[in-house]
Parts: sequence; C-alpha cells; structure tokens
Amino acid sequence: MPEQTYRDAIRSALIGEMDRDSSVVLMGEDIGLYQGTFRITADLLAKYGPTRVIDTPISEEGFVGSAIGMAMLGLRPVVEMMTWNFSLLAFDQIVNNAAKIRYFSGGQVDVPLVVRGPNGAGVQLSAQHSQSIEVFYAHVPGLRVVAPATPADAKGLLRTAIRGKDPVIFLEHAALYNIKGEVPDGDFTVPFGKAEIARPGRDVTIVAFSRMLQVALAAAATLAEDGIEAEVINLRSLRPLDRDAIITSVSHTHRAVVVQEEWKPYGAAAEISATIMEGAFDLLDAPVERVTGADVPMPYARNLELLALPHEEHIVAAVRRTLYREGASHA
Amino acid sequence: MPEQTYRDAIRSALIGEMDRDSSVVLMGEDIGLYQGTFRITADLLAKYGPTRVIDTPISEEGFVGSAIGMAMLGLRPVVEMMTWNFSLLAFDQIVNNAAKIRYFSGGQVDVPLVVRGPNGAGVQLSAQHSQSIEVFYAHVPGLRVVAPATPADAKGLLRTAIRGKDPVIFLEHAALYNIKGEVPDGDFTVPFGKAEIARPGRDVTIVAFSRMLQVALAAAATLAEDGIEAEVINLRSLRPLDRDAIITSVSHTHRAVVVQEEWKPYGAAAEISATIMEGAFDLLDAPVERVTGADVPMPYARNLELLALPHEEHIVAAVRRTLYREGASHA
Amino acid sequence: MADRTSHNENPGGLTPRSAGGQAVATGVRESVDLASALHWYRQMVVARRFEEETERGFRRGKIGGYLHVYSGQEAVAAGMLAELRPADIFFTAYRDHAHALFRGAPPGAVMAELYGKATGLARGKGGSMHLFDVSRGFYGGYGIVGAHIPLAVGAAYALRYKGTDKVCLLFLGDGAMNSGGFHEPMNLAGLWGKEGLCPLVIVVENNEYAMGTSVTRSSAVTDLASRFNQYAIPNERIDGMDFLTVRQTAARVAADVRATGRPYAIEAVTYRFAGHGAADMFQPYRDKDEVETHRRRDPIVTLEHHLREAGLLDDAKIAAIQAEAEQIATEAVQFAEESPAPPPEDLYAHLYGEET
Amino acid sequence: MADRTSHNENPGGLTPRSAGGQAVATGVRESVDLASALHWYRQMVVARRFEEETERGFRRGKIGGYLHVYSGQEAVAAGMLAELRPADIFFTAYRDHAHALFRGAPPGAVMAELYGKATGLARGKGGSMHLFDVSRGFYGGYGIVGAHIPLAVGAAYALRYKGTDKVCLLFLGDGAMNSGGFHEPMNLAGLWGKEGLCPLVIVVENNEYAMGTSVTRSSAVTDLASRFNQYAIPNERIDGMDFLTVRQTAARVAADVRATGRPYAIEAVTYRFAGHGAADMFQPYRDKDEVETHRRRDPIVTLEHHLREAGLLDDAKIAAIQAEAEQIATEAVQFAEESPAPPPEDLYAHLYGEET
Ligand SMILES: Cc1ncc(C[n+]2csc(CCOP(=O)(O)OP(=O)(O)O)c2C)c(N)n1
Ligand SMILES: Cc1ncc(C[n+]2csc(CCOP(=O)(O)OP(=O)(O)O)c2C)c(N)n1
Ligand SMILES: [Mg+2]
Ligand SMILES: [Mg+2]
Repeated sequence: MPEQTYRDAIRSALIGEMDRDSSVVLMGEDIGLYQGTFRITADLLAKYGPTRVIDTPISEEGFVGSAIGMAMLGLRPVVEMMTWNFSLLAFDQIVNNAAKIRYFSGGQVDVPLVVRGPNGAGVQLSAQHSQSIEVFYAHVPGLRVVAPATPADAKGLLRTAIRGKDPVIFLEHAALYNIKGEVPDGDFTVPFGKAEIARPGRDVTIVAFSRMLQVALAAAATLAEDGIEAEVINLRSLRPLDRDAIITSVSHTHRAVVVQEEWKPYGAAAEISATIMEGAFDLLDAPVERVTGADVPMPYARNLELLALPHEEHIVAAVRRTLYREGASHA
Repeated sequence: MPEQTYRDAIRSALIGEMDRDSSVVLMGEDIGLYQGTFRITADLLAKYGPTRVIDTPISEEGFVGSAIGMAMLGLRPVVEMMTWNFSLLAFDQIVNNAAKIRYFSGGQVDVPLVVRGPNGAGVQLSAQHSQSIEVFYAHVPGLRVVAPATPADAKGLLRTAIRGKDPVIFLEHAALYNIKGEVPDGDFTVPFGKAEIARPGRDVTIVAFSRMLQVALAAAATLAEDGIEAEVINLRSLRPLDRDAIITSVSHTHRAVVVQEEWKPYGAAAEISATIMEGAFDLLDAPVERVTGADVPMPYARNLELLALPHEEHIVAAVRRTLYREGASHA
Repeated sequence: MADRTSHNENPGGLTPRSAGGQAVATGVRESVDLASALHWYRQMVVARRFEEETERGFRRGKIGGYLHVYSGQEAVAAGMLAELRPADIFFTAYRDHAHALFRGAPPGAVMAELYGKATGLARGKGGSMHLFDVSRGFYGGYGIVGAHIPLAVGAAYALRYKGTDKVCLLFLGDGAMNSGGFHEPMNLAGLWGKEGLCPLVIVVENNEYAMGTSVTRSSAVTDLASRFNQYAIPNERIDGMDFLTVRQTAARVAADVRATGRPYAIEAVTYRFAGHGAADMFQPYRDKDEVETHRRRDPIVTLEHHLREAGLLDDAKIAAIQAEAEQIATEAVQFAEESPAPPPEDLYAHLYGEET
Repeated sequence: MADRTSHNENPGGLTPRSAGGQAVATGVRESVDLASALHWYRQMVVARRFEEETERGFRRGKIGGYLHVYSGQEAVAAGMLAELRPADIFFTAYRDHAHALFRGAPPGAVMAELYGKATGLARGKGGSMHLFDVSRGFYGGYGIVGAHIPLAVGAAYALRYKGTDKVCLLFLGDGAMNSGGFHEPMNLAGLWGKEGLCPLVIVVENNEYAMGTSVTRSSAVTDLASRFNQYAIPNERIDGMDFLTVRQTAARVAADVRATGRPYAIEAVTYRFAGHGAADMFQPYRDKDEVETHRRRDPIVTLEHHLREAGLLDDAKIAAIQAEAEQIATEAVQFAEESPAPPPEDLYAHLYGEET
C-alpha cells in the first residue's frame, strides 16, 4: 500500500470530496491566503476560489453558526478550527444548535457539518492552547466525535464525516500531522463506531485514541520484550463508542488500561473504564487502570510540560500493575 | 433547628455576605428591576443599589468575563446565570480565563468569582433549556464545582464559595428552590470536597448530588420497606470529589449505584464509577451501576420528557441488580 | 444604489433614515394594494385570538415550559412575511407562533406542538420555542437569545451559493443585539454582502424590552438601526405598529436584497402587550399606563382604520372575521386536545440522520 | 465635553476624527516635553534589540511555543504607557514583551519567562503569551483573541467601585474587534461609562493584519475607530508610528477618562515588521515592498528625527544608547540561560488559592 502522511491524508480527502461534490465548502481562519496554519489547506484557495474556501475573521461563534445554517440548507461545510481550544467560543453553537436542531425540529433538517482541526497539546503552547477537549463533545447526544490516530483512519473517517447527515467533531492532533502510514488506494471509508485492533495480544487490553495510540503501541512493543503481549485497541471514535470491541478484547485479556492525554477527572477514560466494568465485571482480574495527563492547566516550562503529559513508561507501569497488582492505586 | 427553603437559604446567604463584605457584588440578567427569574435576588436592587446589584444585557461572555476582571482586582462578584444552559456562551471565559489565570500568571492573582444559577431539567423547557452541565466544568482544573441538594448545604457552600479565593461553579436546581429543610443558625459554612452520609445503610451505597439526592433518598425509603438498607451519600461537590467518603462507604456495603440527571456517556457518574473501581475493586461484589438520563436532547412532550429523566424506580431497580445480580446490564 | 452606499459608509445616514421612516408611513396609504391587506388583517386577528388560546392552554396546564406570546407585534411579522415569496426562507427566535401561522402552518399543528402532541409542527419534540415548518421555508424557532443569527447568515450564503435568487429573512429581538451571536455574524454578513453573497433581510423587533430590561438599560446606543453601521449594513427604523408601513418597507427591501445579494436591516419599533412569558405576571419593570398608551397603537386597530377608510371593512365584515378567528382558534385547540402524545419510541427518533 | 458627545451620538464624527489625528500629529512637536521623550526613545531601542534576542532564542530552540514580537509597533505601547501613572493598570494580548519592558519589568525576568525558567515573570508557567507583573499593574498577557477584553472592562469597574481615580488601559488588535469578546464588553463599557463607572482607555493596535488576514478582508468597515460608535464610546484614529502623537493623545485621553470615568477608544494605526509569529516565515499574504514601505515609517527612526531636530540626540548619543541596549539584551539572555528551570513540585503550585 502507498504511504501518506496524516496531513496529506486529510488534505487529499478534502480535495477528493470537493471534487466529487460541489456542495462541500471549507471555512476557517487563515485557511486561504495564509495557506492554513498547519498547511492542510495550502493552495486550495487558488484551486477552488473564495466562495468555496472561505477565510473568516476571528469569529468562532459566528462562522461555526453560519456553517450550521449552510448545512441546514444542504451545503456540506467543513470548518477548520485553527486549534480546538478556540472551539470553546463556539461551544453553544455546537452543543445547542448543531447537535439538537434535527431533534427539536422533529427530524425536519439534516446538519451535515464537519468541524476539524488539531486537538491536544503541542510543544510549550501553554495553558490556553494545549487542551484536549474531546470529552466536552463526546458527552453530547446528536454529535459524532472521532479522533483518528493514523493516516488511513484520518482519510477514511473524514470521508465518512463529510458524506454523512450529522455534525461531526473531527479531532486531529498536531503531533501526528507528519507521521507516515499506509493508506489504501481508492475510495475507501472508515465507519464511525468501529474500533480496530491495532496490535493483537492476550495479556492485557490497552485502549487509546488519537496521539495516545502511537504511545500505546510503543509501550506494547516495550512490554513485548518482557514477553507481555498487550492488545492495543485503536478506538477511532468516542461517540459512538465501540463498546463491543472493547468488551470482547477484555473478556480474553481480563485486564485493561485506558489512555488519554487530558486531565483525569471526568475525562474520556472514565467512561471507557466504567463501560468495561459494567460489561466485563466478572471477567476482570484487576481494576481497569487509567493513564492520563496531570490535573493542571498546561504549564509553559518544558520540564513541567513533560511532567504533565502521559508517556510510554506510564502505560508500561500501569500494565504491570494490572498484571502483578503492584502499587497502591487501588488500595 | 429552624426551617428554610433552598431559595431562602441562598438568598439569605447572599444578603449576609453582602452585609459583611462590601466587595461582594451581584451581576446578571434581570436580577434587579425584574427581581430575578427565580426571585433569588428579589428586592436586592432596592436594598443595595445599582452599583452592587448589576442588571446586565444579554451578554454572558461579556459579563462573566467582566466579573473575572472584577475578581482579579479584589471584588467578589457573584454572577447569576439565569440558567446554566446559557453558560455555554461564557464557556471560554470560565475554562480559559477564570480557571487558568492564577496558574499561568505564576500565582500573581486570586479569582474569587462565584457563578450560580439553576442547572438541570425543569418542566417541558425542551432541548436548549434542560441541560445538566456539571461535567463540562467538573473536568476543568482550577475550578471548584459544587451542587447542593439541601437548603443547609446551599447556604453553607455558598458562604464558602463567596469567601474563597478561587472561581466556583455553584449549581442550583430549579426543582429544589421550594423544598424546605433544617438550616443551622449562625455563621456556619460547609467546606468543599466533604461529602455527607445523608442516610446510613449497610447493603448498598447510593451516590448522588443536586436534585438526584432527593430521588435517591426516596428510593432508599422504598428499599427499606423490603429490608434493604441503602447508604445514601450526598456528594455536595464534584470538584474536589470526596473519594475517601465514597470508598469508605463502598468498602462496607460492597455495592454501589451512582445517580445523575444528565446523559450517561462521559457524564459525572462515569468518573465516580471508575473511582470506586480503582479504590475498592477487591471489595466490590457487583459492578457499580449508573442511573442516568436518556442519551438524547430533552424532548418537549411531557410523556417523552418523563421517559428521559431518571426516577426513583430506576434507582430501586439498579440497587436490586447490584444485590441479586439480575438483569443483563453487565452480561 | 447611492442611497444604499450612503447608508453603508456614512453613519450620518441616521437622519435620512428616520425621515425615510416618516415618508413611508404617510406615502403608503395610496401606494399599497389595500385589498390584499384585508387578507393580512384577517391573519392578524386570527393570530391574536390564537394567542389567547395559548395563554388559556398554559393556565389550564395543557401547555408547559415557557410560553412567549406575540400580541401587539403582529404588524411586524405579518408585514414582512406578506412580501416573502413562497420559496424564500426565514429564521426567528422563540416568540414564534404568529410567524408560523402567517407563513401558512396549520393552526391545529401549531397548537398541537404547544400541547406536546405527535401531530405538532415539530412532532411534539420542540414546543413553543422551537416551531419549525421547513416545507414552508420556516427554519425555526430558537431558544438561546442571539444564537440563531449566525444560522440565518450562513443560510443566506447557501441560497446564493446554490445560484438561486431566494432571500433569507431573519427576525431578532432588541435584546439579542447585545450578544456576540449578533456581532460576529453581522460582520460576516457585511463582508459576504460585498460579494453579493448574503441575501439577508434583517428585522429587529424592537419591542422596547428584553424580559424586564429596557433598551435604554441594555444598549449603549438606543438608535438600534444605527448599530448596523458597524457592519456596513444599510439600515432604517420604521413604525412596526403599522402593517402598511412594514409591508411597503418589506417590498422595497426584499426586492433590493434579492437583486444585490447584500444584507439590509430594518428596526421595527413595536411593543409587547403581554408579559415577556407566561411567568411574567407582575411586570415590575413597567407600569400599566405605559402598556395602556401602547395598546392605543394596537396594530390590528390601526390596520382596521386604514381598511375602514378605504371602505374595505365595516362592522359586519369585522364581526364575520372575528367569528372566523374564533372558529379557527377553537378548532386548533380541539385538534390539539384530541391528538395523541408522541409514541415512546420517539424518544430516540430524530437524533441522528444515520445509524452507525 | 461637546466633542465627546458628538462622537457618541454622531457617527458622522468620522471626518473630525481623522482631522483631529492630523492636528495632533502636527501640533505635537512643540507641545510635548521632548526631554523625557529621550527616555522613551531609549526604551524603544531596548525593546527592539530585546526582540532580536527573543527571535534568536527561538531559532536556537531556547524559547518554545508561539513567539509574537512587537517590532514596528513600539510607539504605541511606549506612547500610551508613558502617560500611565504607577498606580494605573493595564491588560493586553499575547504580543506583550515590549509592554512588560516599558512598564519596568526586569528584562532578565521577561527573557527568563520566555526561556521557561523559575526566575521568569510568571515563574515559567505562562511563557511569551502570558507575561504578568501585577506588582506593576500589568494584569497580563492572554492568548485567546478578544477574550481579555471583558476582563479589562470589569477591572475598570472595580477601580471606580473601590473609589480610586485609577484608570485601566486595554490594548487589543484589529483582529480582536471581530469577536463577540469585543462586542459584549464594549457595550457594557458604554453603559457603565454613562454612570462614570468605567475608566477605561482602549487602544486598538491596528497593524493591518490578524495573522494573514488584512483588516479589509476581516472587517466590514475599515474605519475601525468608528466601530466604537455602536457603543457610545468616543473614539479617534491616530498615527501609531509617531511616539509623540501617541503620547500626546494618551495624555489627553487618560486625563479625560480619569476625570469622567467614561471609556475612550484610540485606533493607533501601526504595522508589524516581523511575521505574525515565529512560524510565519513566508508571509504569503503581503509582499516585500509593502513591508519595506512601512519600514520607512519605523517609529524609532521617526522619534530619532524629532530628537535630533530638538538637539537632544546626535550620533554619539545614539551609539551610546545602542550599546546600552546591546548590554541589557545580552544580560537578559545570560540571566535567562543561567536561571534554573522550575522545580517539579511547581507542576501543582498556583492551581488554587486554597487547599480543601
Ligand atoms: C443567551 C441567553 N441568555 C438569556 C436567555 C433568557 N431570555 C430568554 S428571552 C430573553 C429576552 C430576549 O429579549 P429580546 O431579544 O428583546 O426578545 P423579546 O423577548 O423581546 O421578543 C432572555 C434574557 C436566553 N434564552 N438566552
Ligand atoms: C479565539 C482565537 N481564535 C484564533 C486564534 C489564533 N490567532 C492567534 S493571534 C491571531 C490574530 C490576531 O490578530 P490581531 O488581533 O490583529 O492581533 P495582532 O496579532 O495583529 O497583534 C489569531 C487568529 C486565537 N488565539 N484565538
Ligand atoms: Mg425585546
Ligand atoms: Mg493585527
């Protein structure tokens, strides 16, 4: 299979959808003339013109809301959030309008809206620019929330998102844009709500999404050197959550570690952990472990930032705790 | 002890704090001339004047942000959210400014801000006005999130909130304003992060907050008729979470049911459930059960709204599942 | 469009604007087709009578939640919708019953929605604040103040993007102008309008209050129309209590917006006779005299005078119209009463367009 | 304050406003105390040299994250802060290095913050975007565009509420004006100002771009000062490249705001010489000529001319000042280099003011 970077996977999916469907329009800050903060949309203004590649003022609430209106009228807007941190300014539009209009109108409109952009921590971007906001949206019925970890998933999930009828929160990760991976040729898509076994194993299940999948795979490789075979689940989407895939895996590994980049309390890993207990209580040989970021706003200093993020060794340690029940995390 | 309604408890706490400290100011929509949507602030404009009881335009981002600035300069603003649904428009101010300024300034400022108002479903207010938004804030380090279920807690927690140095998300419930309860005389306060055993019991632990505590107590009474003694924990605050109180209770009941009004996926109950498993795995005789609202925007029709909300019988059934392991919820 | 431009670039347009308002109010008598105004008089009478039933339904506990009636403001929605083409679309806030009726939604279905019935305009899912009738170009019905504004701006863009000559009509309240949800999309509308990509007619229903907060207490400038100058959106203030004035303005503005693809804003000065919502009983923020003074400007009575002058209405005709309104309202209530509640399985219906 | 009022109510104030700007620019030469301007010339030279070191630090990987330098805009912050009293306070966005230096923050502590060191102005917690020096009335340093604006409005209210005669100075960018974070608090400022409760001096640093998006492409009206008319906030546009103009305006406006407790807005037209941030290398949105043209208006060179004319500067003095700037910048870097990183326990420090 040909290789592609995560960035090119997203970019080529956008180009492909714009070519096949003239109702697809792109909107966002500095996606046109500036060529895109992460160059996902470089050259697209020249290629498709200003009515399809719309540079917006700094008005997140305004342009996300406008995109919802466009979607209600049958366009397929793909909005770029320069980073997901800024989406908090459009939170009401996404939660109270995009997610609910179909429902409170009694099914009279589709809202085929995609909002995409980088989520999570970068390098020393400090507190206001280093957040992983997935759980804010994963909690909300009416939305789909996906967080691809590989180029192939990014491409296949983005196609599904753009072709659908519902609002999709599409969470990329800046630290993934340059990773390469095999991407199938042709017009493949990846469905929502179907997790993938990124690495099979029998001893423990590690559940991860977005950048943390890469960290989990590294941890699994390290564990393998000690003969510990971790099964790594690439979640792909948080809403819907592929409960069956997780339970199936845990029911033969009997142990689970859930990984997330963000603050632990009330984070995505809590739902996954509770779901595992509810679905596989009798099969669990150890409490489900959570590996998460520190419960603080992201500090600027690099040494503190590194302490605030979850790393391979944290996953390895958590896996060992589930296997040998060391440590006091469940005393 | 004298009785007071939940409304009067809040109202008298506000008056008391305004009398003892001139730096306390109230701000919000229609809290003055209109006398407050829920009459919490009735007559206070006349009593304290327009510089201390500030009627605002419909500008949630603007007045919450202004309150943060006031707090940084040493005032103690208490902002009324007419309902917490509208706080989504001020989400960025609360999450990116109020919660983080102390941290990214290296501790140079206090932010003694209280934002209060009714949270959760009313009666047929439909999708945009019936949300229980606690988890959006409970996830965020730098905030305190409290949800009083009784008049005494409302009064004691509000005093603690107004006298503190940090931003507090103070979640009331419209359905509780008229309930009566005993409220101690004098200047008592209720600390953050200390749960209370609202009803002692040996067979199962029910964890609840806000209005759901009242429903949980009703369920416990019903269960008692069958000789099932449920211990009901009144959580009071979600951040900080009183992990010890919950674990202590579960370690002698060996069973737990967590109740929340809101959508199940990624809701507050998930964190509590995961916390119980992490802290009491070896002591659990059954998976922790979650009793929650339906995973849909709130429908307007009363019959559907009733189906969307958790009721006493759901708690009773969940408790029975933990005791007799009936049902397939953890098959 | 010299006049337009002057409005855009020169906020001094204030004076001509008000003057223009007057001119319209007087010039109109001759110029408008009064015959068809009779139809709208009837519509306004029906809407007024209909709201009496919604208030009654609320008192009887048949209607729940918030209830915001339109009584007093009928001339605004009637005058604007009178000039909207069938293919055009519109958005409004939660004070939306009359808007739905004027657009031709069945009164029974509107009442049934308020009663939370399966036969409701939104299948009982939305209620009073979320009326929707997309088949008639009515895109809702929203409850978060100001948050429906960007939707209408994007919808207007879509209409042009698809190459149609349709226009989008947006109603908003005076209170909504203080929200970021107003500012951001209005600037977008101004920008997109320069490319002819925003055929949007904006109508501010200035009824002088946002709940209990008057315009003077909530807006730093009280000439609300002038607030659109910041967005290079031409604007004017008109008498929203006079149907003929509103309608003539609507005709001129809609034609202009349809031709140019540029937004235009109308501040219609009106008044809300009832409380803000059903819960607003004592109205401590305004006194009875104020309300009485405004009731003397009742838009229905005003139009009645015009039509009598023109010999198109007399006591007999009026009695007939009122009897008809009575019957429509009563039948709507009966239909709502007799309709079934939504089936339990509807709880999860209409959540997503596709299963996964 | 006839002039004020006219600005408030009459958006036609446009013309007088621009004219006023000119008047200031010419009238100023004689009227301002040039001697003390020498001090500010020195400050501007230091800031410019300091930014060269921050860019170098970024290239060397010593400074992380986003880095937004101020080169080209020095006259704005210098002119405004020159007229702020020690007890006054101010807020700005993320392009904040020079603001901190002009207010007297130790250059070493500023550089150390950018290096993420424990000795930094915010203990290494905030970095380039979040400089804070509350001891000097500098309340930060914010990264969400527009979101710091309401903070300054509330802070201004608090200053008056506490009975002081302090003023609050707010810097914001042209791009920030398109956010709801601008609109909502500006309306509050207009309202509170009427009660004399909002002593706020607003300075829009119009450097013509928001990242790659020019004012023409992001604002429906390009006369940014006029946008404040919607909020009844008097306003004027001035030449932000001329220190003397900015300073004289600052003196007049600060005195006025201090006396009245009413907000006032200044649009300072300036230009950013460097890219938006360190990552903005190719600047596809503007061409070299444009940048060159503006470099000829370099605020440091302009002030240098004024001072030479006045006989207060000559080649020798300039050389001395540059040497001094060189030394200050180098020492700042050395201090930052040699300072320790924050201790690990700082990860959880400064999160809450109280334990529970
Ligand atoms: C964002 C938001 N804040 C507050 C409310 C509560 N609220 C409902 S209607 C209303 C007043 C709106 O006034 P206006 O826009 O003038 O419309 P009118 O009711 O006069 O038709 C308020 C404050 C809300 N629904 N949304
Ligand atoms: C709400 C928000 N949206 C987008 C960004 C990304 N961003 C950072 S600076 C900037 C441009 C701001 O321009 P302006 O206000 O003119 O300030 P300048 O950089 O010119 O000083 C943008 C879009 C942000 N930080 N916050
Ligand atoms: Mg109104
Ligand atoms: Mg700029």
